[in-house]
Amino acid sequence: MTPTTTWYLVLAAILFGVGVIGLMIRRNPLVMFMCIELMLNAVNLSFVAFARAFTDISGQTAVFFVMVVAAAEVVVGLGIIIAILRRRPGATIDDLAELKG
Amino acid sequence: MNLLNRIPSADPMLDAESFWWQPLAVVGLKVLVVFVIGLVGTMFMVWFERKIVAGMQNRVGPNKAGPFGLLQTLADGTKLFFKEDLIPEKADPFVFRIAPFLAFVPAFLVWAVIPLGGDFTGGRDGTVTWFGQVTRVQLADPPIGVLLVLALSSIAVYGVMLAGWSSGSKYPLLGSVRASAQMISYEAALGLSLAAVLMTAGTLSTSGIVSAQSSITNWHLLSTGIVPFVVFLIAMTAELNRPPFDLVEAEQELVGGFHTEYSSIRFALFFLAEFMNVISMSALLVTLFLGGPQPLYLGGVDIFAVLGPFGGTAWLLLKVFAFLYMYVWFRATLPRLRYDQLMNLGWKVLIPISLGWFILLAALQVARDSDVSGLEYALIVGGCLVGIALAYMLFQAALNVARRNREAEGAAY
Amino acid sequence: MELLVFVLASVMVLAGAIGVIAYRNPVHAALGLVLTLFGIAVHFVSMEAHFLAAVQVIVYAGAIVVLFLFVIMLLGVDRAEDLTVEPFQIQRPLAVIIGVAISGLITAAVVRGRSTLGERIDSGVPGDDNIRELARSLYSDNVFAFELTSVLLIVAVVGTVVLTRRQRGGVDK
Amino acid sequence: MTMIADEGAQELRPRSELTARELLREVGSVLRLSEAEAAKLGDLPEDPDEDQTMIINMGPSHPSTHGVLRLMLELQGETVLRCKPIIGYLHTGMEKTGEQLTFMQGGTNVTRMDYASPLNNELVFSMATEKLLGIDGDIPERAQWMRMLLSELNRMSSHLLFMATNGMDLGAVSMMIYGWREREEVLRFFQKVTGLRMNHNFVRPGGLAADLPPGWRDDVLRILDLLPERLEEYDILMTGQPIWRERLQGVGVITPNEALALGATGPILRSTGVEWDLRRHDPYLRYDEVEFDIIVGSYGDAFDRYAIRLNEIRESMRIVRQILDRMPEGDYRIQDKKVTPPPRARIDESMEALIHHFKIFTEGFKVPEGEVYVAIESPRGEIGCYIASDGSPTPYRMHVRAPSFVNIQCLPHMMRGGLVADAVAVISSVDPVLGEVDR
Amino acid sequence: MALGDVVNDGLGGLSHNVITGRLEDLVNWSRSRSSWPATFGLACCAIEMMASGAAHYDIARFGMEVFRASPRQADIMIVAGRVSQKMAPVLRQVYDQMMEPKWVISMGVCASSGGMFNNYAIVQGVDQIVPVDVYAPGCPPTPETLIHAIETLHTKIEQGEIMRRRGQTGAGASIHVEEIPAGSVPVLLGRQPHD
Amino acid sequence: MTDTPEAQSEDATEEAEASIPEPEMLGCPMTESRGQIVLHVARDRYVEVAKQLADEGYAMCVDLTAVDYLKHMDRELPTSVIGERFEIVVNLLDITHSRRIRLRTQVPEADATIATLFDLYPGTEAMEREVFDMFGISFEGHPDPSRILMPEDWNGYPLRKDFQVGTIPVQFKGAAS
Repeated sequence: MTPTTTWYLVLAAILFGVGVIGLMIRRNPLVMFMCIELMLNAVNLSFVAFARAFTDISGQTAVFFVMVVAAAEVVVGLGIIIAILRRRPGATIDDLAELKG
Repeated sequence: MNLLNRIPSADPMLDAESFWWQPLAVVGLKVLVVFVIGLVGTMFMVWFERKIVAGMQNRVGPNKAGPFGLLQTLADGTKLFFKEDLIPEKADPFVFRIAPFLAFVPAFLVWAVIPLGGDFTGGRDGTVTWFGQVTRVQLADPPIGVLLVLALSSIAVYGVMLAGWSSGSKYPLLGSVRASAQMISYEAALGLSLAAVLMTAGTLSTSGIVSAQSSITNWHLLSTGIVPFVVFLIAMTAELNRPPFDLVEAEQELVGGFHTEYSSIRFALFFLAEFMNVISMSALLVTLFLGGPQPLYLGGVDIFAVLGPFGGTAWLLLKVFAFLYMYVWFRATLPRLRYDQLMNLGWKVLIPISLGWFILLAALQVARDSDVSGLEYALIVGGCLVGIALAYMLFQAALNVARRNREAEGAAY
Repeated sequence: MELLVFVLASVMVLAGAIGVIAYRNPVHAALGLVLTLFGIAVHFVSMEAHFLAAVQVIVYAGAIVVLFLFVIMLLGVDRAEDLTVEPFQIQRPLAVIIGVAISGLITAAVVRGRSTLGERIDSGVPGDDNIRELARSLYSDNVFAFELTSVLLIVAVVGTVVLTRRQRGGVDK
Repeated sequence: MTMIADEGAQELRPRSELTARELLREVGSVLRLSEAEAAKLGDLPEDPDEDQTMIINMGPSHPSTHGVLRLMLELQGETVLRCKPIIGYLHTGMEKTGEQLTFMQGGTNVTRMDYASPLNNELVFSMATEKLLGIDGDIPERAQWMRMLLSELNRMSSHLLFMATNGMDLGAVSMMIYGWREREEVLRFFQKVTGLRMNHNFVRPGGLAADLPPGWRDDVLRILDLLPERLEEYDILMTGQPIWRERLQGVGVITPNEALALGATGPILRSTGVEWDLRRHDPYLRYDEVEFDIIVGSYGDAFDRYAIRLNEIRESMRIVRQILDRMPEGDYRIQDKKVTPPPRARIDESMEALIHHFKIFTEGFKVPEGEVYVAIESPRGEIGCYIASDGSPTPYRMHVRAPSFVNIQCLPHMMRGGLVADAVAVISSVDPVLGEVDR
Repeated sequence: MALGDVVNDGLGGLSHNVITGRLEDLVNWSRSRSSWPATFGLACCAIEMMASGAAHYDIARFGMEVFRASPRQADIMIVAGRVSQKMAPVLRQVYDQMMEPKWVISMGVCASSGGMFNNYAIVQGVDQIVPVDVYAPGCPPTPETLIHAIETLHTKIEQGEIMRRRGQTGAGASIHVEEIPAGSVPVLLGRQPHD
Repeated sequence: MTDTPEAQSEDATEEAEASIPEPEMLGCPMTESRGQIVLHVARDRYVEVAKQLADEGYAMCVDLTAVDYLKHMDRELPTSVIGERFEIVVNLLDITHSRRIRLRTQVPEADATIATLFDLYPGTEAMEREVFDMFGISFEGHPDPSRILMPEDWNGYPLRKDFQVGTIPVQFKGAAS
């Protein structure tokens, strides 16, 4: 019995769900960021699975772009978190509401 | 799909359709050889360093443990193995325990993709025949060999970082923050100079890179124009935390750096990993720039030809040895850089230089591919140089402005 | 063999993911994330996407998570979060319900539509060819997007520098 | 004291009018924090606020603190804001012990203070005693020149020790071994002359303990021939080394005014451009009869201090060569029965000589009432000895003005704004000897 | 060889056979060949201690040039110099931070007995604070003396038993030092000052 | 010290010479000890005299220490100076003219305090702390009046003459760091 594309997609779905749950129950902004990474990875996994299923390299290209965007997003996000935590140590995600200005 | 079909998947040379035990024997032999070479090499390296440094300092060096002190490392290791182990009260026990392994394992794995020998004479592609199997003298030859090394070196940061953090004390934390900043910063320069090699060689596989360096003029040392080699060498030294970049362990400043709280066998693992890294990264450097097991014809003669199939290995060892000696030399002579100087060197010197050089090489490559005339070629080169010079001046101007702003803002500290 | 790899890697992925959301200490959570990323990289390898596997490790494990850890250490926010306190009583069960529902929906959709996907097509492009093909796709079809990402990265870097800059003359790093 | 309530000018006074205390408070580089308060602050900052700083302890058993100096550093990131040197971990009670020992025995005590240049310590103690006895003008010529010879060789060995430790602190490990290697040559000569490598108790009130051994001239010449090429090696290894210069230039800067106000002497004061060397400006022994240059820096940074010490070795060698040429014949100690024990040969013959010898070494000699302060130039700066005598054979009060003790106060001012790595370079460039700091 | 012995004493309960005997020899050999000293220089003796690491004497021959700044990785503490009352707790702390097995060399008379400084400030013998294995005489001991002390210690290590803790062999780290509450009036023993 | 007959006769000669005015400098009696100039400064004029000397060019305070004259309360001093138990001894140096001067100030046991010189010579900080540590003389206005050489919780002042030199058992109180 060999794993088929379906298997990978189901795994990706579960991973995505875990990410969603984490995003909602955790209050530490850093950990929430990690949960977003989990979700992105789930998507990546499904992209690669599709790419193989359809023998089309564009799936992998998309993954490449997702990674680059993830890197940029993390850099900016961590910058914001540093800026906030410096002023308000121990801030939780609720304190980020001040971003609304 | 059977087991055998997948084992050699990293090594496409192995044909799984033949007798089942032969590929297995080849793989097993390779693993064994790589493991033994790694450990013995490290043991030898520790002894070598202490002996050479002693020689440079008019001392004798270890000479009581075994003949010429050769067993010194063995004594150190055995002693550390039988020493009391301790996990500090403030430490994070789980992370504290796994950190040494995170440092040690990647150091070992790099060996898997280094071509350790083989027959590259006369433009051959380095394959040998063992047990009736045509294979390379290399544990695995994945198509992304060089990227694998990069990935491993980026994982090696974890060992250092987590060791410092999990010790739960100040000096190790300072050491690990330094270490991670340093390793991340120099990874960029490392990658950029590596990219120059990859572009020239046109492949990511380590054996492909070696095959591309069939004669000394093709050695990437020359064909990429020395600069990437120098950058790679410096960045690698920084990446290895070797003097003059050993700020992480700067005994005079941070006591022991990230491994201050470690004792016994865990400390031994860090110690081993450091030296193992020195050897494996030297081997990588040789593979990338100096032709790996490619022989060097001195007056048309391959002096290791007498060794037959082991000639390539002998060449590799000789070249690696030269770099090991150089590292010991660094340690014996150079003072340590300061933290900000280290960062300046990485960000403001090495990265711009390697980036500029990479662009220049890329332009040349394009010119060569599109088959331009001599004049156009010269124009392209000139244009690139002018562009790079302009960019450099702009960069320097920006740095000056930044410095002036900083001073104006208050040079209180 | 492939089954074994799949199962092991999936266990890594899921264990890591659960670790991320369950560990109270952010450093441990980050380590869980690393585990997940490695599992995904293994999946990529088994799907012949070697280049992406390497990039996954280099970019995600080698840069992004290191950045996370770096921030955690630098700011000293590695104190464990108290997971028992929850201001909105409803949020937790709701989260689980939503998460499970999303997973379930997607799974159902996938399973229902598996006929369109067909069974495993074993003609993935192996080795160097994979990288070449990816490069061709990146630099020809998607060259515009590729250039855009470089702009995005520069904007991100500049933005971060501006965000984290200390007002008074800070430490020169 | 009455103060007239005068409102005075309300505007800020220019900096030049501020008193030294106000200046220092404004600059504020010394950390005024007791250890108890520091302990209360705890390890890591609770709130990583923007202005949060971290207090970190360096020492007392830290590899780069030259023994047991302890520094309490206030760090922001890795930048040192303020610091407080904490000393006393080697407090030996030598000044108290010195009150129990006779003037004859005193040398054994003071020689252990600055263990890098023990002969200078003995010299200053002997000179103070001689001044109290009133025999400072009668010391034989040969004794004076011999003292100069030993003092200069000791300066060389001390500076070589500095080269070694400075190299070690900055990570140049070989330099450390080289420094010791050359120092060993000088120590070998000392061992031949005094019988000991360190803590000689050779310079005694009234002269020296013994004459120079036969063949001493060749031994000294051997050192003088060996050293110049080794010093050039140092130049290659360190002075001309870009990393070395980067690490030291502009680090630990101190201005002449600060140095004077803080009482710093020796290479630290000279590095700021102030030409002050007791050998030249307040000559003792026969320093007014030899030619040598005073090495002066101009930036007051760690590199200047390094360069000054390196070149002082060369100047000392120049002095030693002149001493070799001019060493007179004669007695190596004053022939004053009160102070000088009889020669060994006479003890066997004469009962009186035996009693005399016994009395000098058990009871000691009586020193007239009075108090005196004598200072000489040790490798670290002005070492002074203040002795108050009450006419008994032991000093009533013996105090040593230790150059390192005073110099160490410069540390906070030099370190301010530098990185932790600079702090190490700064400690090293001050070259404190903790035995002397804590006494 | 009863199983109970092994349970109670670990390997020490075994009567030595070829394997354990050889193992013990190997471990003792390695310990004596690779005893890393902790950097604990205090006074004059520290200078001589460092000199013995330099070119003329070179204790690197015994594999001892690895001066560890972190006590966790050190095997030998060379107490080089006088220990003051203020330093005593620090010294003890460093000793406590060292991992078993550990040895102490008391270098010089000041560390061994207070030496010529028989006064209020100096601990009269470091053996009041930590157990000492070898005393090196001299003020300061020359590097030759220190090397002799080190070799004496090496002989001692080679003859030692590996599985027995020092507490059982009597040279123990379990030495109990009585703590005097802070702020108590110092008890004056010693001689009276001259009149 | 003055028990001997010679000392008594010295006293007598001093009385005889009392008619000759004693040498003075800045209003303080000046004596010479083995060729070195010594100023005997009254405690309330201590800082003032030091300030005047600093203005005269004595830019550096090389040394500051104290002596406990417990056993010699009747030592030889200028007539206008009354000997007290403690004496602060300050050595000043003028590097432009290469000259030195020594100040001696009497400090009574009952009120062992004196003003600090820190405002004039910041370099006296450590020296004054040492004197405080060893003699128990406190300096008014010193920025950090704490023990410097002995442990912070030490009892007694070691360099006082009534402090025995003898050894004491190890005061082991657990590490401070």
